[in-house]
Amino acid sequence: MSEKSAQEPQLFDLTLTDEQRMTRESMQRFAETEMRELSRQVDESREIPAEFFQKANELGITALAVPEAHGGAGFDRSPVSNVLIAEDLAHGDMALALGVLAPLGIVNALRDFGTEAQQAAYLPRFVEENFYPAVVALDEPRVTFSVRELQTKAVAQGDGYVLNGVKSAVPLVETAQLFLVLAELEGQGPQAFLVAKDTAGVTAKAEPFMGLAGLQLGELKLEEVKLGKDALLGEGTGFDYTRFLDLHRLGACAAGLGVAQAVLDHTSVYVNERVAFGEPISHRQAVAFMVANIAIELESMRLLVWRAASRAEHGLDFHREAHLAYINCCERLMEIGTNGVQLLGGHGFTKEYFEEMWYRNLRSVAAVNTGFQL
Amino acid sequence: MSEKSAQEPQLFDLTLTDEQRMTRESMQRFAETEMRELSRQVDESREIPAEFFQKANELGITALAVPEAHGGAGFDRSPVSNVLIAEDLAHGDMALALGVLAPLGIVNALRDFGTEAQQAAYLPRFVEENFYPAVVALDEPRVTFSVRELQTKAVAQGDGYVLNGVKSAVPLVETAQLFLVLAELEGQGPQAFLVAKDTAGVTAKAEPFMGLAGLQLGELKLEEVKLGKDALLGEGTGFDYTRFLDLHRLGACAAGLGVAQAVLDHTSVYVNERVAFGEPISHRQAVAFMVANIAIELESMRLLVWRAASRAEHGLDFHREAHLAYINCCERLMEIGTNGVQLLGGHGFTKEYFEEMWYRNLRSVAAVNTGFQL
Amino acid sequence: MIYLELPPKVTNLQKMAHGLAKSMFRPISRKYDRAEHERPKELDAMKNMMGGSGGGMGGLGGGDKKDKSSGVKNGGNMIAIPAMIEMCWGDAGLAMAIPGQGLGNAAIMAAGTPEQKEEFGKVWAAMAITEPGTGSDAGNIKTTAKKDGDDYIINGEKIYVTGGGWASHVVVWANIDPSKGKAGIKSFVVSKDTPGVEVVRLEKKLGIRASDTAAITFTNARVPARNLLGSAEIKDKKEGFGGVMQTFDNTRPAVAAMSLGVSKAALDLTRELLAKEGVEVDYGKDRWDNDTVRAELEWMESEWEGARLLTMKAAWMADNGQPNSKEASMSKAKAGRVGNYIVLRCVELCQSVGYSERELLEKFARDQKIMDIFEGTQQIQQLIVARQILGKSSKELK
Amino acid sequence: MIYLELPPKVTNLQKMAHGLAKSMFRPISRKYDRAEHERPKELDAMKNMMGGSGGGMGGLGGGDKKDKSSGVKNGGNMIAIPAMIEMCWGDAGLAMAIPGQGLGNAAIMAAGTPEQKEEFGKVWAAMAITEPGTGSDAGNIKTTAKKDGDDYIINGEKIYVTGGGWASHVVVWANIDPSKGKAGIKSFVVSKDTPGVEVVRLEKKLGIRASDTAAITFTNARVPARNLLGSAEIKDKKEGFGGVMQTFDNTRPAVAAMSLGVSKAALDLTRELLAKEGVEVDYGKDRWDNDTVRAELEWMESEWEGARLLTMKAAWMADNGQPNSKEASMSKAKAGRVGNYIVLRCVELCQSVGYSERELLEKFARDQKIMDIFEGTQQIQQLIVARQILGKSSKELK
Repeated sequence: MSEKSAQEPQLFDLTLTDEQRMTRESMQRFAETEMRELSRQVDESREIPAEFFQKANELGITALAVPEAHGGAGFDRSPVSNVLIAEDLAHGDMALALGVLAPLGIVNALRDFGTEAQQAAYLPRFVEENFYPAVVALDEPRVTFSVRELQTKAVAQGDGYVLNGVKSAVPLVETAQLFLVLAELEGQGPQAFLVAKDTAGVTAKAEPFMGLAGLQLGELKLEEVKLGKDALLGEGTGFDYTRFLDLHRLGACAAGLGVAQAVLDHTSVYVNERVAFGEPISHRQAVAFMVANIAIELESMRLLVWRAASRAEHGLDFHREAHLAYINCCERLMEIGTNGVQLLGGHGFTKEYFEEMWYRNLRSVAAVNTGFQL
Repeated sequence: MSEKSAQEPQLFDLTLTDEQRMTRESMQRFAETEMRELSRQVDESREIPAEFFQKANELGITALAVPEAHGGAGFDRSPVSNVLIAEDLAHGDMALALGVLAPLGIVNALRDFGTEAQQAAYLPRFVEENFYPAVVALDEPRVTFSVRELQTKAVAQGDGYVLNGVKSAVPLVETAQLFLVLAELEGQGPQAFLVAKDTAGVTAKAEPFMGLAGLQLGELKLEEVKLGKDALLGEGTGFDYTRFLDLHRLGACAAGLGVAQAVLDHTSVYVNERVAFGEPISHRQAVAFMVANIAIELESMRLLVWRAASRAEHGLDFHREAHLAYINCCERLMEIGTNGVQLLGGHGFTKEYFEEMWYRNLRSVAAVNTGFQL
Repeated sequence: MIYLELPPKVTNLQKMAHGLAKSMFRPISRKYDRAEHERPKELDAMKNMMGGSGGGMGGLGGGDKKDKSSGVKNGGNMIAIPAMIEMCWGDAGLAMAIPGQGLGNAAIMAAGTPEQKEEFGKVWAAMAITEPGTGSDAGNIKTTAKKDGDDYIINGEKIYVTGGGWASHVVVWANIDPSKGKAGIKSFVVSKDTPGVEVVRLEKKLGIRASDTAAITFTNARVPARNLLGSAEIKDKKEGFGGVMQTFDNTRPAVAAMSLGVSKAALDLTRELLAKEGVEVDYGKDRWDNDTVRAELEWMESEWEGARLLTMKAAWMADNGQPNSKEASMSKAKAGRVGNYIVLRCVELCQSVGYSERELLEKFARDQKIMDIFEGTQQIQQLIVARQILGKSSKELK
Repeated sequence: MIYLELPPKVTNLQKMAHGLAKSMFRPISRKYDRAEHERPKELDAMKNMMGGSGGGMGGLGGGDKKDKSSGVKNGGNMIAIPAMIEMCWGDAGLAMAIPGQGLGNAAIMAAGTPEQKEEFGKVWAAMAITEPGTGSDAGNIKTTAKKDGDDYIINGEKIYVTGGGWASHVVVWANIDPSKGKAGIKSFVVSKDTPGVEVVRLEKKLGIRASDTAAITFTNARVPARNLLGSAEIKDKKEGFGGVMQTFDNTRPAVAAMSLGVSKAALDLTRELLAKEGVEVDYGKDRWDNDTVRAELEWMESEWEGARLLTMKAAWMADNGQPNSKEASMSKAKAGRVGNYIVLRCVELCQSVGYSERELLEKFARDQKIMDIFEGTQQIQQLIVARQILGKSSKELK
């Protein structure tokens, strides 16, 4: 995918590029000042101030990714840089971060799989001054749901397609202008359809979830939704569902890493400050080792995610690596989330600190597919 | 199964009967004096002194279980008491304990499932002065082996059966006089066959395993083994494979509990005696909590096993309880085995102490079916 | 004789409690999860229904059912555990919000004199131990009770008082002689009407939102000396503090039961939802011969049963007069962590359905977490167990 | 730029090491597992083959391959890790028994002066740290080295000296001034021919039986002062002892690599055996949509890859001159526990085949366990990581 796909043999390297370093700084600043406190407010009210996404839009994350031909800055497709951005924003708040990044995911999907006409039709919307909410609709409301057995069905009809089905846990469901709906296309396996919010037969309804309040998850109903043939991403060629899923899930993993880092950062300060039995509780091995293990597992996951993303960036096969990173994040991120609360004891259970919210947000990685295309 | 099967409502109770208390004392004494040290010798030489099983035979464990009509003491069928005996003997050594108890397992199988003729034919052998080695042959040498899909096949032929197949990890394989071979009987599912050592087509060969040296595990080959119709345990009625498996595996679990108790007993002394950084290592939470968790998981498993056994003893359905106990023991007993070595550090890795042997022996519970019918 | 089934007397009460939890708690479960700090008035009807025996804390410490021949008892503690499991199966927050069923009631029943039980037996008493500066370190509390004539004057601040907002009384831990260290810590029954007692805050919480958690200040709050539970004598360090700590031996299995109740609710609902879509557990396959969902359900059930049996053992020991401090902590450690594992896994297994508020799974995953924390965290329980096994003091094994 | 693949130079050496391990170790693996304490003479041929660079410890600390534009290095440490993984994939005991590839060699390369590297570069040096009274407490050793003219006189007893029986030399930790505490601890290269040096015992062990583990006594053993590695000056407590401790930053990732090697061997063999019976992993299904065996194999692979990447990171930092003490301990903690999980699970998955000596699975499960213990146990690694993250001294966080 990358234009820099390696001719000369590369070395194993963990150094950020100068550009990545600079981006991290501004993302971290934004996360710290604009997201962390807002996250608590949104978590309670489930109302996101209109200006937030607008402000986030000014970071230019999405516009930078749109090719120059379509009005963007035409930055190289860099899954690794996107991982870093997700980590940094989610350190502020995971829900808002995934909201901010959802349109980038759609831009990336269009770049990777869209026809030229589709790119021309959609990409310019993402460089406008206003935040253009566009999201992926993947999950379905069944306890036996499998990403490999979608029950949302698309049928070819006339010169287009008809979609039927119910999608669940769809981000920004009531505000999104554009949905990329994953559906089983008769005889052709899972495909992605570009569905405008106001298409007949489409109804969206937000509903409360355990966490990710800032992402305004909800249900998207598709009843006899008639689409043109250009609604099919790639129009029958180029769409690679496995690649799509891998990059989508890695996006959620990356955001999860940011939250886990926030847990580590805060708990390691907290246990040094908190005194019990005459000493900081960090002087107790059970406490200190829990912190150490958060650090160990977090770094292990991070390297798994970075590796998968860097393979994608360099045009190498990365399905195995993405899968291994994903299953690790599904398990270990939640472990970190629950240990974060545990380290604070009763204080972790109240809304005095963020650990209780991180606990709820981190449960999302394994439960729902609310990531974005890296 | 029990004659005391409750008429009046019983109370939840964890009190041993007087008889159980007395038996425990003598088992514990025997385990301590006759088994613990021998286990190391046998582990290295793989030779069991002939007099050991003879001495163990004098405990009368098997003879007590044989009905009076067949020359035994006719004790009530008590899976709970058998659990306690297995725990106590395995505290001395798991391998030798399972060797000692294998014939009791066959006696119990005959009592539960055998015809009167089979009981009359076989049970008297178990009350003789000499130890009568009789064992179950269940496992098969495949990595996809399933107890529910046996590839050892029995076919009805003439007035009897022909057996073909290979059994693995069979206890006392070269010395056993009698094998209870589990085989798939065409059209009738898994059945148990009484096969004498010297039957034509039967070959036995001991081989080395990771642990359980005192059990002399090995392979039993059955090539066109012709058996009379009375070789089929229960002769077509009464054999309950699920019950058989449950009681057989609970036997191994019970022995595993004894080993885990030995780990707890020794490590909790060791960590108090071992000094590092100026204090007993038991003053470190990481060490002390590991000991605490061994105690917690051990007691949890013990109660699961006791409950399943007591349900069996009282004639209640116990398959669910046995299954839950077994899967817990498969996982947690090994956890205790590896933590036992860990607590001793480098000393745990050498043969200076028993922890390295317990590590090897405890791996058996989940890997092979070398238990006995409680 | 070893027998680990519950007698009909207990299972009948258990069924009753289950029915009550299902019919009275479940229908309002989500309502009060959302309406945090609103008192669930629907529970007023339960005050009398429960009496002192049923699902709440009142039954702890007592005991009557006794086998004539063996002398074995299946009494108040053993009844309270399954009842508590069932109530918390219904809704843990609501179970803790039943008028008259506070942790303070358990303390009164456990440590009170006959006169005190008579006087305070029917009040609704919360328990106030923790202070802003203490967490698990209950021996380090700063609240004082100064003798003044026939009264004590109490000063201090308490947090995390479960039911502290709505209860009529609070059992307060306070030191009557700080110079003696933790040996001076005693507990007092204090009416909330006492001048100087003020509820300053109700916490916003991750879960059990139907139960209020209060911060309460005591400013020269005057209580009669007869409200001191147990003896005012300051014994040697260990024994003295041990007195107030001993209620934990009864309440820890009860909190283990809460964790068991919530996680059982999660497991039951997960199984129900999966069964509707054709996935059912039948204990018919070995772990490595199974699919992941069924194997995981069986594994969780196995862990859950182990934790339940540990809890029943601790209760049985209490009923039969055996010291059970180690076993109480073992049960809470195991039930706390197993519970947390189950509730979180069930959300994951049920995917977007589990994560959504459509079902109660996500709520169970929020409610349960506190049960691995309050009445002594997982780590504190392990510490207690380790000290007992290793024969270590709190100075040696810190 | 973030890129986590190994360059061809490393993968080529890795392939070589794999081939060597397969052709030279595997055929004699079981033989020397059974013939404990018999020296594997077949390995004599490897002494020269390996040089100072390949799979052993000699390559640690060096580094040459450098990217011209970025200045990034993939050097000796990064080569040593995959090579060590492959050698231990073959047989961990044999890998430790290669003449000239002892842990003492790594210490000489890491801490020696150019003259010392010249003099001792080609010897076979074991490492002698632990004493009967110490375990993880390396600062507490009692062995002394007393200055006597141009020599030191060494007295003490060392245990768990890997390769101590067959090596020609031992690097011995001894205190040159016990009054200064652990700051006085220095390491000395001691020839086994020195009068007063005696191998008193070879241990019988759970695993890595092909490698000898010796107990060695030093009775007035006289060594030239120039055999002291590094400086004889006693610096302030922390830094002085830190000097001898610093080799751990290089050897811990190497021991992590050992664990990775053995557990990879177990995983590969399990997959191979399962594939023969039709069970293959294809990363095609989500965990809860899979069967237990495939899901477990993928999970173990995931954990293994995470541990490997942590180890490569620690090595990369060493090659690029970054302090990596925390990362070294992180890699060993993770690789140690993941390794132990994998080797034990693989025996279980393969049932009677796994438990039998027919296959090497049971051997892997015995060999690996020491890797979560030596060069600092799992618990010691967590302690080091925690101290660094929390900024705690060894007095505060004990």
